[in-house]
Amino acid sequence: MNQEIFTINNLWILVATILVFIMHLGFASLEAGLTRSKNTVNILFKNTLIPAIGLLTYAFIGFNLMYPGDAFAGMFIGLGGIGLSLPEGWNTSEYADFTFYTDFIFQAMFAATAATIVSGAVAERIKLGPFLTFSILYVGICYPIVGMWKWGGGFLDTLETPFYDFAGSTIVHSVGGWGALVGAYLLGPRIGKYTEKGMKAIPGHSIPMATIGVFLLWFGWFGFNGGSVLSADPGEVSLVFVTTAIAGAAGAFGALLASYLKFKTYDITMVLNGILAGLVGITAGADLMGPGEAAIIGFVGGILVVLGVVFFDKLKIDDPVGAIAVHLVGGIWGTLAVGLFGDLAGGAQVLSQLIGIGATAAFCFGTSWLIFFSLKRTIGIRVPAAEEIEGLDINEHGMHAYPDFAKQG
Amino acid sequence: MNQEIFTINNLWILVATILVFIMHLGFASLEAGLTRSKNTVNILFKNTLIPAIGLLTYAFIGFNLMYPGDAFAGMFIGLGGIGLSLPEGWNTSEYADFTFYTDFIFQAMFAATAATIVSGAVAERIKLGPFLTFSILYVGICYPIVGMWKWGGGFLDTLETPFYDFAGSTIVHSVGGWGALVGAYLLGPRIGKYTEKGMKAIPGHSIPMATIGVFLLWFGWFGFNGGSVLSADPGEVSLVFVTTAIAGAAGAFGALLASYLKFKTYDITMVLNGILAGLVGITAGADLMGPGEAAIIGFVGGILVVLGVVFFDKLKIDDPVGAIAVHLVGGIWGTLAVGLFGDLAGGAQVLSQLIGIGATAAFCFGTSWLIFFSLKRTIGIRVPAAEEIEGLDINEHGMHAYPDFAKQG
Amino acid sequence: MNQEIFTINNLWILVATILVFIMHLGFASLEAGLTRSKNTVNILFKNTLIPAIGLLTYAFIGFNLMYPGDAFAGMFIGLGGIGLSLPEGWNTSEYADFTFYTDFIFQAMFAATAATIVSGAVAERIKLGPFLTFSILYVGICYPIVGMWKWGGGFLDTLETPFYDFAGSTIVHSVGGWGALVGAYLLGPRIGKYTEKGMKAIPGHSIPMATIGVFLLWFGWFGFNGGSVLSADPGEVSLVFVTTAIAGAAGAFGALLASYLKFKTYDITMVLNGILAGLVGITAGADLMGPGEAAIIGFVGGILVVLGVVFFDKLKIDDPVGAIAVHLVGGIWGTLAVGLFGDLAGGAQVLSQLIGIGATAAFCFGTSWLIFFSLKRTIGIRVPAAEEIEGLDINEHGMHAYPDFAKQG
Amino acid sequence: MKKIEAIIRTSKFEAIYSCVAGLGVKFLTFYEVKGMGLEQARPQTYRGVAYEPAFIPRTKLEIVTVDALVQPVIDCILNEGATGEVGDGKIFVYDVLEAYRIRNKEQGEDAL
Amino acid sequence: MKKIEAIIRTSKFEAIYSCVAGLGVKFLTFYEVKGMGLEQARPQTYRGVAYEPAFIPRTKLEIVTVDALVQPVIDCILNEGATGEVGDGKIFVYDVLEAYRIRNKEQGEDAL
Amino acid sequence: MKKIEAIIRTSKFEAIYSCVAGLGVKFLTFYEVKGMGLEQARPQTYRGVAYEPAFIPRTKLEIVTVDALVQPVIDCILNEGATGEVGDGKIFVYDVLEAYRIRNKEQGEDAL
Ligand SMILES: Nc1ncnc2c1ncn2[C@@H]1O[C@H](COP(=O)(O)OP(=O)(O)O)[C@@H](O)[C@H]1O
Ligand SMILES: Nc1ncnc2c1ncn2[C@@H]1O[C@H](COP(=O)(O)OP(=O)(O)O)[C@@H](O)[C@H]1O
Ligand SMILES: Nc1ncnc2c1ncn2[C@@H]1O[C@H](COP(=O)(O)OP(=O)(O)O)[C@@H](O)[C@H]1O
Repeated sequence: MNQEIFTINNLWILVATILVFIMHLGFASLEAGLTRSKNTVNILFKNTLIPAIGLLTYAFIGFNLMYPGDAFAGMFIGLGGIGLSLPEGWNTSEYADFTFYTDFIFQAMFAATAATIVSGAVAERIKLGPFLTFSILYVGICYPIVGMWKWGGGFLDTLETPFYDFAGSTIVHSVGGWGALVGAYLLGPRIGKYTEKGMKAIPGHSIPMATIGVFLLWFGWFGFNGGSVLSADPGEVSLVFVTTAIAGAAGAFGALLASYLKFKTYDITMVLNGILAGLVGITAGADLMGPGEAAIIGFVGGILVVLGVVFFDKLKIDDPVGAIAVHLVGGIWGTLAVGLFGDLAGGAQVLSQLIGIGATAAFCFGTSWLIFFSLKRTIGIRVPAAEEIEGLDINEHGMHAYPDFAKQG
Repeated sequence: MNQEIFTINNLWILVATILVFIMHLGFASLEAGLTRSKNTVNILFKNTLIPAIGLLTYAFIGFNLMYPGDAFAGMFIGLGGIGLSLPEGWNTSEYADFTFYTDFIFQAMFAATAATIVSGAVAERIKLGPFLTFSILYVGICYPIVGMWKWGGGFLDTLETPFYDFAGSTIVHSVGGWGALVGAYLLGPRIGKYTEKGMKAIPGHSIPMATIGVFLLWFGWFGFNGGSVLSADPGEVSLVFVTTAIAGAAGAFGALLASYLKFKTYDITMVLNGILAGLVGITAGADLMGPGEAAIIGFVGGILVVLGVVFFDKLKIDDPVGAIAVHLVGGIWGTLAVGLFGDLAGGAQVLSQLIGIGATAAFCFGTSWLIFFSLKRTIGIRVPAAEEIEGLDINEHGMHAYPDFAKQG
Repeated sequence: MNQEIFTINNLWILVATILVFIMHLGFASLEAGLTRSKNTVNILFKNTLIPAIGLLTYAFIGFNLMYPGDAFAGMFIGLGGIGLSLPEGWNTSEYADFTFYTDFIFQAMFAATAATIVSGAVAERIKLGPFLTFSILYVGICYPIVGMWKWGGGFLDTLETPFYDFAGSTIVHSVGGWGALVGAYLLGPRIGKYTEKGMKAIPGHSIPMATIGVFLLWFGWFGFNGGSVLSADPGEVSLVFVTTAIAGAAGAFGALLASYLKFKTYDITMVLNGILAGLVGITAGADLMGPGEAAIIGFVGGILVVLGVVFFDKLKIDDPVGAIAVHLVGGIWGTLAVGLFGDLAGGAQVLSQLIGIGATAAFCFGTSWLIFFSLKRTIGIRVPAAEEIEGLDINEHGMHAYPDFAKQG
Repeated sequence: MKKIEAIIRTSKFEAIYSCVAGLGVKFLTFYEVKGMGLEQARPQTYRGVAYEPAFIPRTKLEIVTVDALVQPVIDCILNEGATGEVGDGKIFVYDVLEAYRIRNKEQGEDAL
Repeated sequence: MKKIEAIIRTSKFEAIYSCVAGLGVKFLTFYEVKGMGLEQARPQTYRGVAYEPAFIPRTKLEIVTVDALVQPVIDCILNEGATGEVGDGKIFVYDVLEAYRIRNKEQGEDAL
Repeated sequence: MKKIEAIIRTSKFEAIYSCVAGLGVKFLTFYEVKGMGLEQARPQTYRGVAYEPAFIPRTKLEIVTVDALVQPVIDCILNEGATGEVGDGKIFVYDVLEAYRIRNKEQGEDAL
C-alpha cells in the first residue's frame, strides 16, 4: 500500500474515533433524559467517568487481552502483555492500514460502550462505588475477552463458517446488553414501578435531552460502523453509510408502527429507541446488506424494541431507558440477520451466528452475574430506599442537577 | 483521476454527509427552543421523523426524480426509475469523484432539510398526521423536482447564462421557505399572538436549546457548503470554509445592529437568526466570493432577517422560529447576491437568478398550497383550540417534555 | 510534496477547524451550565458573539499580527498588512502543507478561544458593552501578538533552546487565563459569594449543560491538538490523539481523587474541570509524550485544578466556572511539563518554558489590566447591584432563558 | 376585610383579572396549584404504560378586599370563570383580622 | 365549613389522599412549598463549598370541608402522614365564611 | 393562634427570616407567588415585540404563631421588608382555629 492510501485510511479511522467518542455524550444525554431529575447528576457522573475508565483500562490491559497476537489464534483467552508497547514499524503500513496508535485509540473508544449500556438499565437505584467497580472489571476484562474471540482471531473467527459480526452487534452491544439484564435483574425494580395496582409509568425528566442523545448516537454510529471498515475504501465505507442511515430511519418507523398499534399513542421515546435498535441491528452486517435489506433489518429492529420493552416490563425487569431491548434484543436480531440476509446468508452462517450469540450470552451472563452478585453480597449494590426516594443526586453527590428550578410535585 | 484522489474526495463527501446529518439535530433544537414547553415533544417528534422520512423517500423515489439522467437534460421533470440500482462502476471514478452510494447519501441528507424548515414555521398548532403527509410529499416529490431543474441538468442549468446556486440558497432553503410561508399562512396564527390589543410576544421556552441548535447548524453548514464542492479540492473547499465562516459571523452582527436599532434591545434570538441568514445567504455563492464579499452578504442577510421577522408579523403570518425570514428571505437574497458580487456578477446573471427564484416560487408556492389546502379541506390541518391552549404534547402524544418541572403560570 | 498528500493534509486541517469551531459551543454550554439561570441569556449572548468577533477581527488584523512574515523573525511584534490578501500559489503546496485559506481559518478558530475563557470567569456581573470591547481588543490584538512570539517566528521561537508549545497551553489557554484572572479580580466577587459568615456556594443552574459542554470540548480538542500537527501525518496525528484522550481521562481521575480527599464528595463539576485541565495540560506537549507521560500530566492537571479552585476562592477571586484554575494553572503546568517529561525534557528546556510563561504572564496581565482598568474608570465594567440580584438576562436583554419554568426560591 | 380565594382554570385568568380590575381592585396574588376533583386529568402514556397523572394544574387567586367589594369580586369570578363544564373550580371566602402595607406601615383597609 | 391546611412530607401525599378520599372528600388542592423547621435540610456541597440550602421542599394540602368531616380528615393526616421523625409537618384549621362552585354558582356546603 | 401571611420581595427573605428567628419563631413556610399591584413588571421584549409580563414574582411567607408573637413578627416584616418603594408587599393576619403536629399528634399552641 502506498503512503497516500495509508495516510487516508489512517485519517478516516481517526475521524471515526472522534465520532465514536461523541457517542458517549449521546449515551449520557439519552440516559439522563429518560430518568428523573433527582438522579441526573448521578447518571451524568457515571457516564462521564465511563469513557475515562474505558480509555485507561484499555490502555493498561484491554487492548492486549483483545488482540493478544497470532499465538492465541482460535482460542478463548490470551494476554499479549501489559500496557502499550510500540511494535516495529508502528507508524507505517507494515503494522496495518493505519498506525498502532490509531488502532489502539479506535478500539479503546469502542470499549467503554459496554459499560455505558449497563449504566442506563441500572439507573436511579445503583450505588456509585459498586457500579464503577463493575464497569472497570467489565470493560477492562470481560469485554476484551469476548472481542478477542472474533476480532482478536479467537475461536469464533476460526469456525469453519466463521461467526460474522462486522462492527459489534454481539461483541459490543449484546455484551453491554447482558450486563444490563443481569444488573437490572439483581437490583430489582425502582420503588413504585411495579405496584400491587399494576405497573406505573416513571417518566424521564427531559425529552429534549433524550432526543439530543439519540441524534448524537446516530451521528457517531457513522464512525462506529464506517470506521469498522478499517480503511477508507470508497465502495465499502459508502455502502456502510447507506445501510447505517437507512436502518436507523427504518427503525424509527418500525417502532412508530408497533407502538401506535399496541398503545395508540405517538410515543417519541419509542421512536428514539427504534432508531437505536435499527442501528444496533445493522451493525453486525452493515457491509453485507443492500439498502433494501438494511430497511428490513432496521424496521424489524424497531418493532422488536417495542415488544422487548413490554416483555421485560412483564418480567418486572425494570430498565428505565430500554437498554436491554435496544442493545440485547437488537444485538441478537442483527447478529442473526447476517445469516438471513445479504452476502453471507445461509444455514451454516445462521448456525455460526447462533454459536457466537450463545457463547457471548453464557460468558457475559456468567461474568456479570458473578461480579454483581459478589458486590451485592458484600458491599451491597442498591442505595437505601430513603435515598432512592429522595434521589441519588443529593445523597451520593450532595448536589442538584437543576438547583434553580422548582420541581413538579 | 487516480485512486488516491478518488478516495480522498469520497471520504470528504462522506464526512460532509455526517455534518449535514447533524444539522437535523440543529433544526430540532432551534425549533424546540423557540417554542413553548407544552409543544416540545411534538416538535421533537416531527423533527426526529423528518430525517427518517427524507432518507427513505429519497431512496425510494427522490434520488431518481432529482437525477433522472441525461435524457431529461433541459427539462422540468423526469424519473429515472424507482429505488436504488447500482450503476456499472458505481464504486470507481467512472461514476464520479465519489461512489454512487456516497452520491446518494450526501444528497439524501440534504433532502429532509426542506421539510425541517417548514416544521418550525407551522409549529405549535399543526396536526401531526397532516404535517407528516405534507412532509412525505414535499420531500419525496416537490424538492427533488426543483433540484432537478438545476443540479439534475434541468432547464435552469441549460439557460444561456445558467442559473447558479452552489449549495442551495434557492434549491434547498427557499424551497423550504415557500412551504413554510404557505403553511403558516393557511394555518393562521397561534391563539393569542395577534389580538385586538396588538401583537403579543410568545417567548420560546429554552434559549439554551435554541443556541445549541444554531451552533450545530453552523457546524453542519461546513459540510453542507464544503461538501457541495463535490471533491476535496484544497483551494475550493478552503475558500468555501472561509466564506461560510465569515458570512455567519457577519450575519450575527447584521442582526445585532438591526435589532438594536429597531428595538433597543440585545435580542439573542435575532442574533441566532442572523447567523443562519448569513449562512443561507452565502450558500448560493460560497465558492464565488472572497472574504470581503462574504462579509457583506452575511451582514445584509442578518439585517434582512430582522426586517423579515417584523414584516411577516405585520402581515399576521405567525412564524414562531423565524423560518420564513431566515430561509426564504435569506435564500432569495443569497441567490440574487450571486448576480451582484463575486466571479459571476453581471446583469445576465441577475436575470438568470431571478428566473430561478421565480420558477421556484411559482412551483413551491403552488404545490405546497395544493397539498396544505387539500389537507385543510379534508382532514383539517389545525388542532382544536382547546388542544392548542393545553399544548400539543399532552393531546397528540399524551406526554410532557419535562414532567419533573413546575411550570410558570 | 505530491498533490495527494497535499489534499489529505489540507482536508484534515479543515476537519480539525470544524472541530475547533464546535468548542465554542462547548464553552458556551459549560459556562451557561455553571452559572445561574437568571444570567443564561447573557452568557450565551456573549459566547455566541465571541466566535463571530474572533473570525472577523482575525481576518481584519489578527492573522497579519500573528504571522507578519520572515522579516519580523525573532521579534516581539510585527504587522504584515491589513485584511486577507492571497499570496502567490496560495492553493498549492508552495504555500504550505495546506492552502492559505485553510491556514487562516484554522488559526482564526483558535483565536476566539482566548476571549471565551475570560467570559466564564467574569460571568454573572460584567456589563455587556465593556466585555465585548475587551474581547475585540484581546482577541484582535493581544492574542495574536503572543502567538507571533512563538508560532509567528518571534523571539520565543528563536531562543537557543526554543520555547515549545505544541498547540497552545500557554499561547492560547494561559493567554485566556490571565485575562480571566485580571477580569475576575477587577470586577470583584459576585454579591453573596464571600460573606462575613464565610464563603457561600452559588450552584450553577444546569449540570447537564455543563456536562454537554465538556464532552463537546473534549471532542473538539482532538481537532485542536490533532490539527496542530499541521498535516495528516499518520504517526504524529495518531500519537496526539492518544495523548489527548489519555490526558483527559487521567484528568478526570486526578480531580475525582483530589476533590474526594478534600471535600468527601463526588463532585461532577470538579471531574468536568479535571478533564479540561488534563486536556489543557497535554496541549503544550501532545506530540512529545507517550501514553504513560500523558497520563501523569493529565492526572496532575486534574489535581491542580481542584487546588486551584480552592486557592482562588481563598484569594476571594470569584470565578464561577473555574476558568482560571483550568486554563491558567493547567496551561502553566502543561507548558512546564514539556521540560519535565517527554522528548524535550531537560534543564535548558525548563528555562525556556519559564521564559515563555513569564513573558506571556507579563504581557497578558499588563494588557488585560490596562483594558479592564481603563474601562472600569470610564464607562464602568460592573452592572449595578440591583441588576445583578435580579439577573443580567432581564436587565441587559429584557428576556428570560426559560420563561416557561417556575423558579426555585 | 375579607380574603377571597378562588381556584380557577388557568385559561380564565385574564378575563377574571380584567373584570376585577374594572371594579377597582388594584392588587391580587396568584400561583399555580394542583387539584383533585370531579374533572379527570387527561390520561397520559409513557413507554406503553398508561397512567393518569394524579392532578390537574390550576391557578389559585387570592384577593383581600373590603367587605363592600366582596360580592362584586365573587360575581366577576362566577361570571367570567365559568364554562359550565366540570373543572371550573371553587371560591372560598375568609375573614381577615388585619392588613399592613409594608412600604409605609399603613394598616387596615388603607393597606389594601 | 372549615379549611384544613396541612404541610406534609411529599412522600406521604398518596397515602393521605387515599384515606381522605375514603371519607368521601372528593376535592382537594395541593402545591409545593418550602419549609423551615426543626428538621435540617440535607447539607450540600458545590465545588468544595459546603452549604445548607435554606429550606426543605414540602407539599401543602388544602381541603375545605363540612364541619362533620373535619376531625376524620385530620385523623387521616395524623395517621397516614406521620413517620415519628422530625419533619412530619403540621395541620392548621381555619374558618370559612362562604363557598361557591363556579360552574353552576352553587353556594355554601353544596359547593364543596 | 394567628396566621400571618406576608407577600414580600424575594430579596428580603433572608433578612426577615433572621429577624423572626431571633424572636424564637422556629417554623415557617414560604413559596413563590406572582403578584399584580402598583409596581409595574419590568418590560420585556422578544423578537421585536415589547411586552409586559403580567406579573411580578414574589415570595409568600406563612407563619402560624401564638397571639403574643403576632405583633413582634409583624414588626420584623415591616422593618426588614421595606425599601420604601412601590412593590414592598403586604401582610395579612387570620385567625387559626386549631393546630396539630403530625409527628406526635400534639395539639394547640404546643404544636406550633
Ligand atoms: N373543597 C375543596 N377543597 C379544596 N380544593 C377544592 C375543593 N373543591 C374544589 N377544589 C379545587 O377546585 C378544583 C376544581 O374542582 P372541579 O373538579 O372543577 O369542581 P366542579 O366540577 O365542581 O366544577 C379542584 O381540582 C380542586 O383543586
Ligand atoms: N407555625 C408554623 N407556621 C408555618 N409553617 C409551619 C409552622 N410549623 C411548621 N411549619 C411547616 O411545617 C414544616 C414541618 O415542620 P417540622 O420541622 O417537620 O416539624 P416537627 O419537627 O414538629 O414535625 C416546616 O418545614 C414548615 O414548613
Ligand atoms: N389586597 C391584596 N390581595 C392580594 N394580594 C395583594 C393585595 N395587595 C397586595 N397584594 C400582593 O402584594 C404585592 C405587592 O404589592 P405592591 O404593588 O408592592 O404594593 P405597594 O405598592 O402598596 O407596596 C402584589 O404584587 C400582590 O401580589
